[in-house]
Amino acid sequence: MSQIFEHISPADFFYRNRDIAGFSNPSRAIYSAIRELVENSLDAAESIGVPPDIFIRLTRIKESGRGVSVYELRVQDNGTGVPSQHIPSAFGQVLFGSKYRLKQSRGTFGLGGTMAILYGQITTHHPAHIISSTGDSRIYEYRLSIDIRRNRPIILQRKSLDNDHKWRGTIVEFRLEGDYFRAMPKVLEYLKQTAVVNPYANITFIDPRGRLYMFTRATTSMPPPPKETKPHPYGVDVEMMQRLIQSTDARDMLTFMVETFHRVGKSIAKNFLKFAGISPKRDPKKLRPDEVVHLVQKMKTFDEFLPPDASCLSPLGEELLKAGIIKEYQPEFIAAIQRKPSTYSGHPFIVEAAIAYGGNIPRKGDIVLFRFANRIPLLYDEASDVSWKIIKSINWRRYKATPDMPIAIAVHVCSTKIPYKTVGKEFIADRPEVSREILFAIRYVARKLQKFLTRVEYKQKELRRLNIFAKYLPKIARFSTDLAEKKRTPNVDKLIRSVKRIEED
Amino acid sequence: MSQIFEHISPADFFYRNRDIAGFSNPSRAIYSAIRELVENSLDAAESIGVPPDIFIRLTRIKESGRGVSVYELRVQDNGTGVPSQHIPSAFGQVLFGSKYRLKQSRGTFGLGGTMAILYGQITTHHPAHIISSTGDSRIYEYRLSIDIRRNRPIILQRKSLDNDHKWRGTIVEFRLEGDYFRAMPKVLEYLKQTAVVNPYANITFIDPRGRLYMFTRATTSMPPPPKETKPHPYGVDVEMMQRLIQSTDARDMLTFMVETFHRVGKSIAKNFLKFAGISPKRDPKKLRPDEVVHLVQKMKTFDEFLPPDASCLSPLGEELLKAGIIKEYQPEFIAAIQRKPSTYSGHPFIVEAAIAYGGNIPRKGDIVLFRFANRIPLLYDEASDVSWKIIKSINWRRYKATPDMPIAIAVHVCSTKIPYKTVGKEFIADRPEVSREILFAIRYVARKLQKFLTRVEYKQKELRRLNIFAKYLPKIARFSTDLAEKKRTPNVDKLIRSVKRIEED
Amino acid sequence: MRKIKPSMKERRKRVLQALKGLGEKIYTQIEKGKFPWIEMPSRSTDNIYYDPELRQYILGDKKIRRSAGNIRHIASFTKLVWTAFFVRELTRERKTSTLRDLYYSAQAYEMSFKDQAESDNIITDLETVIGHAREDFNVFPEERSAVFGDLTIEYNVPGYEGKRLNLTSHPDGVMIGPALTSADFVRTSADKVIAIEKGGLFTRFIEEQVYRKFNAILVLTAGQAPRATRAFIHRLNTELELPVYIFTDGDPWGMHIAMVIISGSANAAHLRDLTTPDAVWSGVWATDIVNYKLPSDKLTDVDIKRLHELARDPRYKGELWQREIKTFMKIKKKAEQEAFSRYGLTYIVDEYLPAKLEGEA
Amino acid sequence: MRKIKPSMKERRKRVLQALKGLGEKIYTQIEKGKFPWIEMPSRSTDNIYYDPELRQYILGDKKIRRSAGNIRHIASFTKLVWTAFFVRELTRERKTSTLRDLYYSAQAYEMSFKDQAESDNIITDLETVIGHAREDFNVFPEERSAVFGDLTIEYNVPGYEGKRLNLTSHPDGVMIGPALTSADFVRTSADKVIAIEKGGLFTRFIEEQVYRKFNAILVLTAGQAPRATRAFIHRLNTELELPVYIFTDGDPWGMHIAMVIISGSANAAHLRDLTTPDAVWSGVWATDIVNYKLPSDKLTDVDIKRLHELARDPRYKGELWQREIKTFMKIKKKAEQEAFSRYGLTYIVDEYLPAKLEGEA
Repeated sequence: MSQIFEHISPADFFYRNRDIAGFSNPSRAIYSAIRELVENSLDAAESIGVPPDIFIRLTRIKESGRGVSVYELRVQDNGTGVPSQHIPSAFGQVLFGSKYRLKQSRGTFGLGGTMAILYGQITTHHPAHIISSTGDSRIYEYRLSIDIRRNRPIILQRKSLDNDHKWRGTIVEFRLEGDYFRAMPKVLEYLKQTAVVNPYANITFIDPRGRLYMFTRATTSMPPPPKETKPHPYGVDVEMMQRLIQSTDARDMLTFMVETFHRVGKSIAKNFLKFAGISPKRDPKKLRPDEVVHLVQKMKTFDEFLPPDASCLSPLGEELLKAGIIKEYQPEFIAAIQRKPSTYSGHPFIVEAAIAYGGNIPRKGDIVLFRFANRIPLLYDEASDVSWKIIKSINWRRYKATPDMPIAIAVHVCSTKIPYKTVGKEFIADRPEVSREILFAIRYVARKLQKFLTRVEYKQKELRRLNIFAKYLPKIARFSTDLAEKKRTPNVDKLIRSVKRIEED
Repeated sequence: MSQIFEHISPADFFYRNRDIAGFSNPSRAIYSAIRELVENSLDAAESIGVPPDIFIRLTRIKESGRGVSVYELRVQDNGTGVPSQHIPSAFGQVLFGSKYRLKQSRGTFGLGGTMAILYGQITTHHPAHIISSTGDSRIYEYRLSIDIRRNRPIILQRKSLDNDHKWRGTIVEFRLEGDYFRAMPKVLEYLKQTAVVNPYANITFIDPRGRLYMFTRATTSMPPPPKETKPHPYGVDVEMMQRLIQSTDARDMLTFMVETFHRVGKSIAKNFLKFAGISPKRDPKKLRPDEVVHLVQKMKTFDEFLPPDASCLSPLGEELLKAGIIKEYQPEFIAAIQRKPSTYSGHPFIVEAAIAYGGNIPRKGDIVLFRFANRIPLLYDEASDVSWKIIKSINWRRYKATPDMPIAIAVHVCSTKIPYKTVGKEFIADRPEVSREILFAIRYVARKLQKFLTRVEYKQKELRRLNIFAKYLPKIARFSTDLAEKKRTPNVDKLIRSVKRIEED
Repeated sequence: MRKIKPSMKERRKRVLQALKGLGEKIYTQIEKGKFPWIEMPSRSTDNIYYDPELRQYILGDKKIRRSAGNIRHIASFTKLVWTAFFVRELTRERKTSTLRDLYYSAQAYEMSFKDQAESDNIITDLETVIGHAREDFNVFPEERSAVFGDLTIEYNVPGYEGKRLNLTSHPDGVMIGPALTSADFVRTSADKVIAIEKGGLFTRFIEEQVYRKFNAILVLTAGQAPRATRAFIHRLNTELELPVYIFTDGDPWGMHIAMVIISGSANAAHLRDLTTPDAVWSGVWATDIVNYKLPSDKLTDVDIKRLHELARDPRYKGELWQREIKTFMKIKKKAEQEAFSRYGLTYIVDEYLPAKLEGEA
Repeated sequence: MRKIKPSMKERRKRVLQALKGLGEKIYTQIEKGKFPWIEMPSRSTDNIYYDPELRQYILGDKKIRRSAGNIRHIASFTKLVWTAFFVRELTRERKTSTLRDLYYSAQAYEMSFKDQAESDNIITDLETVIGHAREDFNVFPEERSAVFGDLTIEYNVPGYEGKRLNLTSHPDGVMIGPALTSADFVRTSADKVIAIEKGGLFTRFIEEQVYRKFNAILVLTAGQAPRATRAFIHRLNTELELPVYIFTDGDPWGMHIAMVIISGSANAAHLRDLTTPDAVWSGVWATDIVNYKLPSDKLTDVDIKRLHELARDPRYKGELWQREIKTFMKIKKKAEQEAFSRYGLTYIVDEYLPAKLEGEA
């Protein structure tokens, strides 16, 4: 009757429940592994403002039965590099990384890269091979595996090499079991769309058949790199408040408020403390637990905090968003909008949208939608995504658009925290603040499209109009002459001329 | 330019990403908290074969603004109890528990209860209160909170009391912020359906309005408690194999195979080792890493392993499944089936299904579906669930059923590992092995329904048929007499009698 | 036997005069260097009123103006003038045209109508402008109905001028076409008119000599009565002073067939002499379905919706109408004229008709 | 002028005899204590053949048996016997009934038909069993067509026995109903028959005195010719020995209207004397659309599908038919008879008709 109690490590937890992290079957595993590593590489290059150069190679090692093979995946970037002492943990320990701060990054759950390596290990038992340099005089090379029960890296080999050419970047190479041929369409679509929203990146992919896919950068102009930011008062809960109090140097609440929170100046801090009934002079570290709870609740109901600014976000900008679509489709018309920063539960976010018409956009009887979140293309579960729901709710006839027109829409949401509905990061939840912004963005570009379509229509209409008077007036003259039993048909030239003058006004 | 690397604890991870564990908003948080604790309680009672008595009380403490209130949730059970030394970790540490073994239990992700307490802490900063006894002479009482950064319990108070009445069970009481009134319909539906598939349980719920809901047990007969089982060879990966090798006492591979794996006897073990090309005499602990990988791959392709037996599973049984539905709907007709155990990726599972017709089943223009997994009712995302897809794919006319008939179907899947698609445990993925079993189960009960409907129809038809000859034959006689210009109408009684004899055959 | 004054030649002269007047007006406007325009009563629903004195729909005071200076009007304006031109030729030459012929004839003048609906609508415009029904300027639709009974007519069509025909001469019924509607009435011995919705019953009435037994002129409307037939019934009622009885199916649609003969339709609010306000709807009533236990069908949703519309219609104010509408709604049943056949083929003539004509209403 | 031998009374006698024979057969079977049954040629599609000699569809040798001992047959068997009983009354009393009347009349005998489709089908069964068309036992549908021209007929209907009518007496055309179809032909000066699909053109032909100029009897088919009208054309062709020319719209449907007059339909494979194999389709041909540059519409997908069906139909083997089908497919256009109006209302009579009757085909 006695029970056995035990603790498992987070690595063990994800090992046991790998399907919830996107590694549910051999096809999805290939897709997720490539995706997680590519996104880490993009983040690594952008964090130092360098246009990313990413090289991906997937090699088939051997068949392992039932349509599944062992592959070797190599992903190389020119990003910031990982300092030698952090390499083992960064690639051999779940929930270790540089992505837990409040800034925009792609891998918000902080376990993608290690999860891919972990999946490789449990399917092939082959160590991972990591090479990295931060651009200084040394290059470090590790062979690692993961002690899953302890969530610890096991270092099998460590080398240090001269870095004569000042190379900087990271190479990750490991083996995993998977099914590339079923994953292929999604993998290629993923890389293609990633290139669309990261037009400053070079992405090269050699697939197991030896085919080379190159997505060459269209520009070297980079968006400003995302910055880390202080927490916004609306997004703070009791736990976070305690952490902030613990780590502050401030001796009084006024200073604490101003130094700790995003966009809180002295006068706002004073007003708030008055509203909360807490003296500005109190030592934050001496607040009783119930006062901390009270403080947090008051923060959520205080109306005067400024909205977060977006310096911590890195949107694409209208030009980049357009450039990607133009490169892909050469449309007749394109319009884009970047909305002002907004906020949900204290997280700042920015919505960008573009609409394009004509060119190579397919006429598929419905609008073509591209979804992006923090520059990641979202490919699965389109119908559950908030953007799709919004597009469906819009009365497109109002914008002179019909389903058979070649129209494409791209929506990009960037935020310090994207409201994903699942760990698989495949679709965005229907948060009212976010969906309102998306709606406004799409409406805005739809109005631009409407103007374009109206202009085209108007020109055609004018041409048709001019001939109508010239056609009918002589007939009226002729029939009425006959009806009235007159001899001479009256002249209508003057009337026709008068119509033309009206047209030219 | 320098990056900051850090490790976060699993508690911290789930704190930061609580929406993926079912705590995304105040309404859902109430639902998830009740659900996780009730399921723990059911498991705790069943594991010792005791009919569960569960008492739930949700009390509103105060309003905390914007429609949200602070509630106190108390859940009490008569289960196995938690040994004193494990209480702090079991309720104050994420990924600690007794549910990581290979047996059927409700909380497969092993973080639900602590997650509820963690959510309560971050929204109210109030400690949790745990009282438990395993039925011995002492009752232990703890006040706890969680050190989220370290994933550690903080013991605020510990008491030990005499257990004069040999009470056994666990009481969990804590506060959380939530919105009961929006959650209410789902909470009540959840409890109602839980009572349907756990007819041996007493469930009492006092809601914040003070209303008492009692779901009284319909039977005291319990299904056999689920047993722990050894791993099945098909479900083993490299990591697990290494763990098994590490912990075995066996000195040769033959013994290792027989002692370690589910349903592997000597002759199967021998055949397999021959197939894998590994000597039965080899010391398992001396296998090289590549040999371990090879062993695992061979295990997946060997055809002769026996399917897992279901002794580790605890299905409801046809009678219990029926009893629940009869209690709820008093249908005119009911049929149930328990399928034989089957397996996917090495996990044994059993599908049970019932169909009911008439009585109080609503006619809602579509079949009413109840979904259960390991005796948990599944309420969200019905349309994505495999059972719903199967019901939609069936041509019900073949079974004489039409959408307007009052038909209810219940499907119960039990397994050592339910293939959920999300952490929210709300719907079952479309695994071919599982969906085939569900299809066969539903078809079986549908055929039973068909027989019932056919019998009803046949009786009505016979009645109608008998009168037809008696109606028409005299008319034929009369009109033909007139046409033929005869005087006397011929007698048709004999003909009518001859028809009746045919009918009686 | 009675003699009646001929009237049809006079009418043709008036039509020709009106067409010429229209042409003169437009001609003068162009001569003065103006975009020609015409004005006519609006036929939009907000300008249609029920006139309880005339007992038909009429147009109100709202006018619409069609101007050749308006891009949206000029095409239909031109087509209107052309149509006037075309029908004047018809009338002068005493030929007829179907609506379909007219639709095609425009093509010779490089002026196609979009569809026949457009050309039909232009003809209605012309009716409104000159105040004459299209039958007066020899344009007819295809549908034909029939008449049977002791009425002698005198033709006005070319080649038949002065010829006479008695309308009992063909026991299948005499077709109501341009020749008949333009004929003058000479004499009749009948003292009533019975209008019948369906051909089967019309034939039955001829076979059963209803025209003789009841001294009646029988008119087959063949469903909703064509306008020429309504005009013909109007003339039977006014020129011959014969009371008119109408038999239709017992459902909202049959009831409305009777009503259109009696009070006209909103579509013809711009015209006179198409209605017969004193005509009587004699059956099949909803109350007949009850009293005669007729085989019946359930009213459909469409039927019931129609009944609700009729209940609000000003033409249906009268007591009889309201009673029958209510009865329909209550019994939720309808019956066809042929339903009487369940009591034998002659029942309707032997039993039902006499009761109805005696006016149990 | 010519005189013709009357034929209609003889036919009625034969029908009555056949009905009595049917009754006797059933009566005898019941007398012998057997479930009565009857046998008739199957009308299912696999038993319908085109007979190139008769130039119409006929039924093959396959028989079906209807037995009162079969639960699935007994209701329709009873209704068949009742129908025979009912029409014998009709014929004996020289009354007519519409298909609709017959549908209702059954109710008096507690034997409702499901719908009119069922009762129509039972009547076709009876036609098959006794080998006479329903017009011979006085059951008619509602549709009516018309005739005009110099033909004098003598009625056989009660009250008109011996009365005569010349079919030019009403310039709107004379309705083809039970009285006309049961009349005998007395004399005619015409030397041809022209059948016309549409009422507008029929009226035009009367107005333009085509009957006189071309010495023709004009028959208006009003779309697909009703069977009574086809039987009437057959009699004009056989009893009066007049050649028949058919004018229809220029599309697959018009073409088929002509074909059904000429060679009949599969639905009437069980009957004779409904076809006129020597009749000629004179237009509007696809080649006319080209040669006369007629206003035309595009063929729809349904039209084209129909053309493909006709191309495979054994009745369409002839050279003319195949040529026109091919031309339709090539030009992908169709035109209505009224389309000639674009050249003026009289063009069709002045130019087109003479060319066609001279047989440029």
